[in-house]
Amino acid sequence: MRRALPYLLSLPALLVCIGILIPFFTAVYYSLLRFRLNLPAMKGFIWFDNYINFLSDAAFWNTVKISLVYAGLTVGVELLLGLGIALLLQKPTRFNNIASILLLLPLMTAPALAALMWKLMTNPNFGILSYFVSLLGFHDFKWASDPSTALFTVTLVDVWVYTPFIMILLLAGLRSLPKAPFEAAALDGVPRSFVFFRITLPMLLPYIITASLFRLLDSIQQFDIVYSMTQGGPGDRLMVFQVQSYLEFFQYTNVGRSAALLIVLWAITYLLSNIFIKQWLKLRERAHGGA
Amino acid sequence: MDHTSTLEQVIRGVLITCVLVFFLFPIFWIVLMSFQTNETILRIPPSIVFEPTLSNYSALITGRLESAAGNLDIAFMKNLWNSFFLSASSVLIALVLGIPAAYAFARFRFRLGEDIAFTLLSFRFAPPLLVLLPLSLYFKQLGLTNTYIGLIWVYQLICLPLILWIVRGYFEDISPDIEHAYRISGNSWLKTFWKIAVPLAKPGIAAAGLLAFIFAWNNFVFALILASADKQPVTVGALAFVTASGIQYGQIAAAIVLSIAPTLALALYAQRYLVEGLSLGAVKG
Amino acid sequence: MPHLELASISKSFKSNKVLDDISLAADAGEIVVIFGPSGTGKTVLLRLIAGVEEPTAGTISIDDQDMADVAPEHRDVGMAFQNFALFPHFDAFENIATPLRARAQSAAQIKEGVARVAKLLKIDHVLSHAPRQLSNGQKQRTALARALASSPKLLLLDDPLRNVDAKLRFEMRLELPRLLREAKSTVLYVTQDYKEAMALADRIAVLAHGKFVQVATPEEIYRHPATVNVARLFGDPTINLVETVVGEGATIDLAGETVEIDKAYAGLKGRSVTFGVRPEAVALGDGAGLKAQVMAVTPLNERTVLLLQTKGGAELLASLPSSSPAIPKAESEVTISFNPIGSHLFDRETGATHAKGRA
Amino acid sequence: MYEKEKGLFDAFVAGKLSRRELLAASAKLGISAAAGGMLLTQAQTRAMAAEFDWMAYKGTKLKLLLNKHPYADAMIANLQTFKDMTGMDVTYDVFPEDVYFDKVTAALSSGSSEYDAFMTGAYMTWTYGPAGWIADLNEYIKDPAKTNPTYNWDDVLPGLRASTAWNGVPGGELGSADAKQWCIPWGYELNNLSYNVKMFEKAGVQPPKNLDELVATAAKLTKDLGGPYGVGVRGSRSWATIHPGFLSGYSNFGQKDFSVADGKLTAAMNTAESKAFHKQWVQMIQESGPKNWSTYTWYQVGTDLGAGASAMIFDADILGYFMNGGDNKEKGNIGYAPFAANPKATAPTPNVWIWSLALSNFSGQKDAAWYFMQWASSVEHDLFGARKMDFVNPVRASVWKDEEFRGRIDKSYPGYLNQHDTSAPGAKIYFTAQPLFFDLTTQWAETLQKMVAKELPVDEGLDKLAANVDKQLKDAGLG
Repeated sequence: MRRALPYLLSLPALLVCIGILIPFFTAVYYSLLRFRLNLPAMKGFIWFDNYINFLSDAAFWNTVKISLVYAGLTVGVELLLGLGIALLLQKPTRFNNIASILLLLPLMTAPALAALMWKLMTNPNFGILSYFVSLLGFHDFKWASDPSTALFTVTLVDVWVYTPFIMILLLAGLRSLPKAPFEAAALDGVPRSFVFFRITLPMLLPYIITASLFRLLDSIQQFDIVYSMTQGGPGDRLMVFQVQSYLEFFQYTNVGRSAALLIVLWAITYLLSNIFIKQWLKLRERAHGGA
Repeated sequence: MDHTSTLEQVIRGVLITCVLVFFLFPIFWIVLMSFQTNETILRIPPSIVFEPTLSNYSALITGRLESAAGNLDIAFMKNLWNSFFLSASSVLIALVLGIPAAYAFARFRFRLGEDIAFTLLSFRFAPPLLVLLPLSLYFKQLGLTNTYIGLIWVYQLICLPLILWIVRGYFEDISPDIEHAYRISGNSWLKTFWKIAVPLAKPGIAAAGLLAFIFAWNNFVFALILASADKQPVTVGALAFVTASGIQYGQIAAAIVLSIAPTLALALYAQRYLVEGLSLGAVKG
Repeated sequence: MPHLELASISKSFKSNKVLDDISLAADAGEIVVIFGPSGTGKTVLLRLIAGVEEPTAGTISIDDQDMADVAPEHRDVGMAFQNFALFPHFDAFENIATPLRARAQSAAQIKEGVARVAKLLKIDHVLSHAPRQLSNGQKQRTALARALASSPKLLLLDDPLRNVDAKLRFEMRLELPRLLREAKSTVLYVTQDYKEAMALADRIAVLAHGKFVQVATPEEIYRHPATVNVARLFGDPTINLVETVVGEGATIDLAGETVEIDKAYAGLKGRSVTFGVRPEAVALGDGAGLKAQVMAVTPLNERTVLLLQTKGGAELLASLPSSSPAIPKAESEVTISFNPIGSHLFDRETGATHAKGRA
Repeated sequence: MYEKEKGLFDAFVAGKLSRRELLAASAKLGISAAAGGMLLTQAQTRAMAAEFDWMAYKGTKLKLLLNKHPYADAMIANLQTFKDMTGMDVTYDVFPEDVYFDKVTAALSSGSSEYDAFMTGAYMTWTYGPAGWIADLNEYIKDPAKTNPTYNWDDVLPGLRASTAWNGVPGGELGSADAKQWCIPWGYELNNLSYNVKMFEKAGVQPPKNLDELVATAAKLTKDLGGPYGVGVRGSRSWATIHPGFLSGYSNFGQKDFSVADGKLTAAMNTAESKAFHKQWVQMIQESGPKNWSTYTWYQVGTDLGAGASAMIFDADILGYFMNGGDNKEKGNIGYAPFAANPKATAPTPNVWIWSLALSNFSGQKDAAWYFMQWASSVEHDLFGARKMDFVNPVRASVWKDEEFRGRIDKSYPGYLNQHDTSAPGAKIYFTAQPLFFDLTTQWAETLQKMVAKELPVDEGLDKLAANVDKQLKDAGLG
């Protein structure tokens, strides 16, 4: 009974998820097919040809690159910003508590709708942000429209929407850190930078990893914001995985290729999250193993 | 730390102001938009001087939009209810399933434990697009097509991993001795879990539940593909104002404001627990 | 019939063996102190007895009943944790009341029971406080009160004085024996403070490297330590230890001078040993014999400690009652001899004490 | 009702009298215009009931999948008529346009039998048809047992009938003899100029007649108006950027997307004429298009015109129509002009978008669903929508002749009828029907974006695009 307990506790959650994910294996099967809904005659099993074709496909590598750059950029900026804000709001005063909840508002705005609003705000004619920017002398700032600023604009929206997610997790983490080491350090007159890098940051690391893991999983699979803002353009500047595979599926009905793309995405995500989780487990062993 | 200098306080104040402006200005702007007609929203250059109107809200709430192009039926309030019902039930079920599992992963080292935990997390990055279409076939056989139960089940893909991983971290931060002390005092495992572990992880549970609720609320692809119009959430509903005869920005803004309201209320409510958790310094000795 | 019996208990975490085949029996009402330096598995042992961990091998019996399948809540054990482990979301009253509530007592009984232990431990004025509002001393007393509240037959106290300040520790060391006697429970008390062990124990079990090195009364342990390590762990100032070889007729070489020791060791000629002598067994005189110079005199309350140096350069500590009329001054020269009662020879290889055989 | 009057209206409904004749005749009989309207509605029902058993599927429940669109609104407003006439029950799911086609693909690809009929565009049937999701409607239209005698299929504009019929052969001509009728045209839009009359007056320009003039006029407007830009066209990375103004102008120069020989397709967008056209088009956007052009879809193009941010658009005529009403700032200021990009062309050749009705192959009650479809695309409903609702552009020739409709449009949308009537004969789908339609047009739009952003010269870009397209055609076994 004692040994069975952990299994009994985790089994329902596992079963519920696996139940939904049986179709995932259907998807894996699809990825091994030449399968376009509107060319039924050419449907056939082709082993790994869909994947092999990717290797020589410049568009595919562009997608890999853009997805990784996008994920790295957004998660990086959001992490720094989120940590900074969490530190600013660390003291549990009334103002800080209210501010932290208000800062969650962007997260509560559905990304698809947020993108629509940002599109309006960056519209060169009616957009308030375009107006502000023009007051600063940038009359020709084209936001998501220009290849050189598209990534910046979409990152801006992503940062706006998702930084609060990291902020709230890190804030919770910061506030639950034990007080003793900080009091001791304050008494000993240890410099604040030292306290931050040697005490705060290491103790916060598990929270940082959890937060960035979830952001990374979402960000590398970004769809809503990119699709609503630029549909992967201008050109192929923002052609991330989900947008490409969405187009492959819903517009081109190329199920085989779409599935293969998503499986590659899944594999990349799996790999990345594995690295993160290894780190996370190591930290946990260090934190709890000593006791 | 009382010896923060005035300069530091000024810098902090400036930084917090910048942060608030960046994150809240768009929201402020959306709120302003929700009290305007399309005509005033689409002014060149934009301006904050306008004659406020409640027409956007009344259209959403009464479900009728009178426009030159005729009357439009709006199912927005129904969408709002769907969102609320789907998100709340999904989070509730995810909590019921996720908290015990999170506890198991945090407290017990068991064979395959980490593998199961990772598998559960990996559901988070299973490509929803691709899973959903075959899923609709299975749902048909199971009789779950176009049912709330089916949707709530699929929503577990969003809620469960999040709750599992965040709450797990909190459980791990609670000293096991506190639970041991309670058991040794003569209480069963179940009672200890319920009276000690769960209350102590409350801030984590509140945070995870809130985030899961928000993510469930923001989702639209699940319901779009698996259910008919009467079960669509507010995210799909708000897109109804993107019409061939123009985007009704005022109504979308009002829809966003209305759709944020319940989540905000929940967040303010959950804040109590988040704050309560802050005083648990003793737990994490 | 012993109240608590541990038979061949082993406990490993992965490949790390923390407890290695240990056995112990404790009679009802007996106070057994588990003593040992940190990291030797004392806490683990208590957890095994409480049932929150399972032994890798061996059996634990309470009242002759095998505890293997008995859940912690059914073992009728009270336990106080080193880090207190108070329930942060309950106030002090509820913390203490927990074991009473679990035993389905009436509200009145609970109130009375809490009041009783609270009064005993002098925390009756802070019962409505949350743990975070309590001082460390109050937390410690609350934790103790919680363990005592239900008058369990077996009390497990895990170094309860570790995390409190020196003054409180001193007070509690005086109070605890009375409290524990009153509780009439069998007590397993873990500490790494030998004075605490000496003050409280009916018997001390010295744990080192996962094994009991010696289980005996405090006096026995002090007088007849089983190993050089046990000798070193008990006593303040610590025992003087000199590595040497036994010479002709119960003598040893002490930094070039031959010194007589207990005749009982006469049979050990030629053995490599560690000679140990308690500072209080170093007798000072002014006649003939081994001369030493007094290097420093440190009065420590009731006793005064002297640092002595022989001509050959060996340094020894001696401890005299402060009330002694003849405390030498620094720089003065004295003659020293070793009281057989406080002198021991330990095998240099194994560390084990050489028995004092007949000459 | 008097038999004489009934006879008069029945004759009109049967198409024997023109509107003018009817009005004259009713006036003689002393029937007021309002009462005439009521009589007409009754006549509709009666006419359709004649010689056809509308009640054949009484009690059947139909479910429709609809896009949130004025056409759907017009149908819903009139739906009671159908229910009364047939005794069927009709329910519907309306989804926002942004997600509508995803929902359709999701429903059909999973073989869902939930929906009996649904709205679609003609391009989409090039996927749905070969995938086997929709029924060939010729089997219904041509079967007198299934279709009521007054349905008058030939009344539907011939270009539209052809554009929605395809034999399923990649590159096969639309409307060929062996074509299957994949959907029924319901409402359509063709692409011409809609412009802000006041701005044109202010800048002192006339609606341009060809591409050279368009580029020059747009530049002049941008320069002179000091704020609004000259011409709005779509630019997002999507097939939707190619199909409106762009393809209409392109086709006017006789250019094709593909050339078809021996059943094989080859890219045809890198001819010298095509390159010249692309250069002008790109120049036009760079000089006088919207700054955020590459994010521009239907909505932005329309919004700018309606809010006075642009002086004209080369896009769907009904987009200009919508912007002349509602709560748009520039309502009442919008004018319409036909546009032939090629100075040598005799008439405009607008590409069209046709909102149509398709019959799901997974429906368990196709015959009943066809009843709904023929009613919804009937003269009577088309008339109702065109007169009372924004069911424009109607697809039936007879409706375009309706005086009440013409009167309403001419009054509120001056120039609209002219642009339509001038362009209608040349209005059809100018794309080559083939299964890679969405892939290749999206790439075309992507290439355009790179050209406008000056990342890629036009000539090189088109050659690359053509090479890329040819490769994909080959891979799919089409080239």
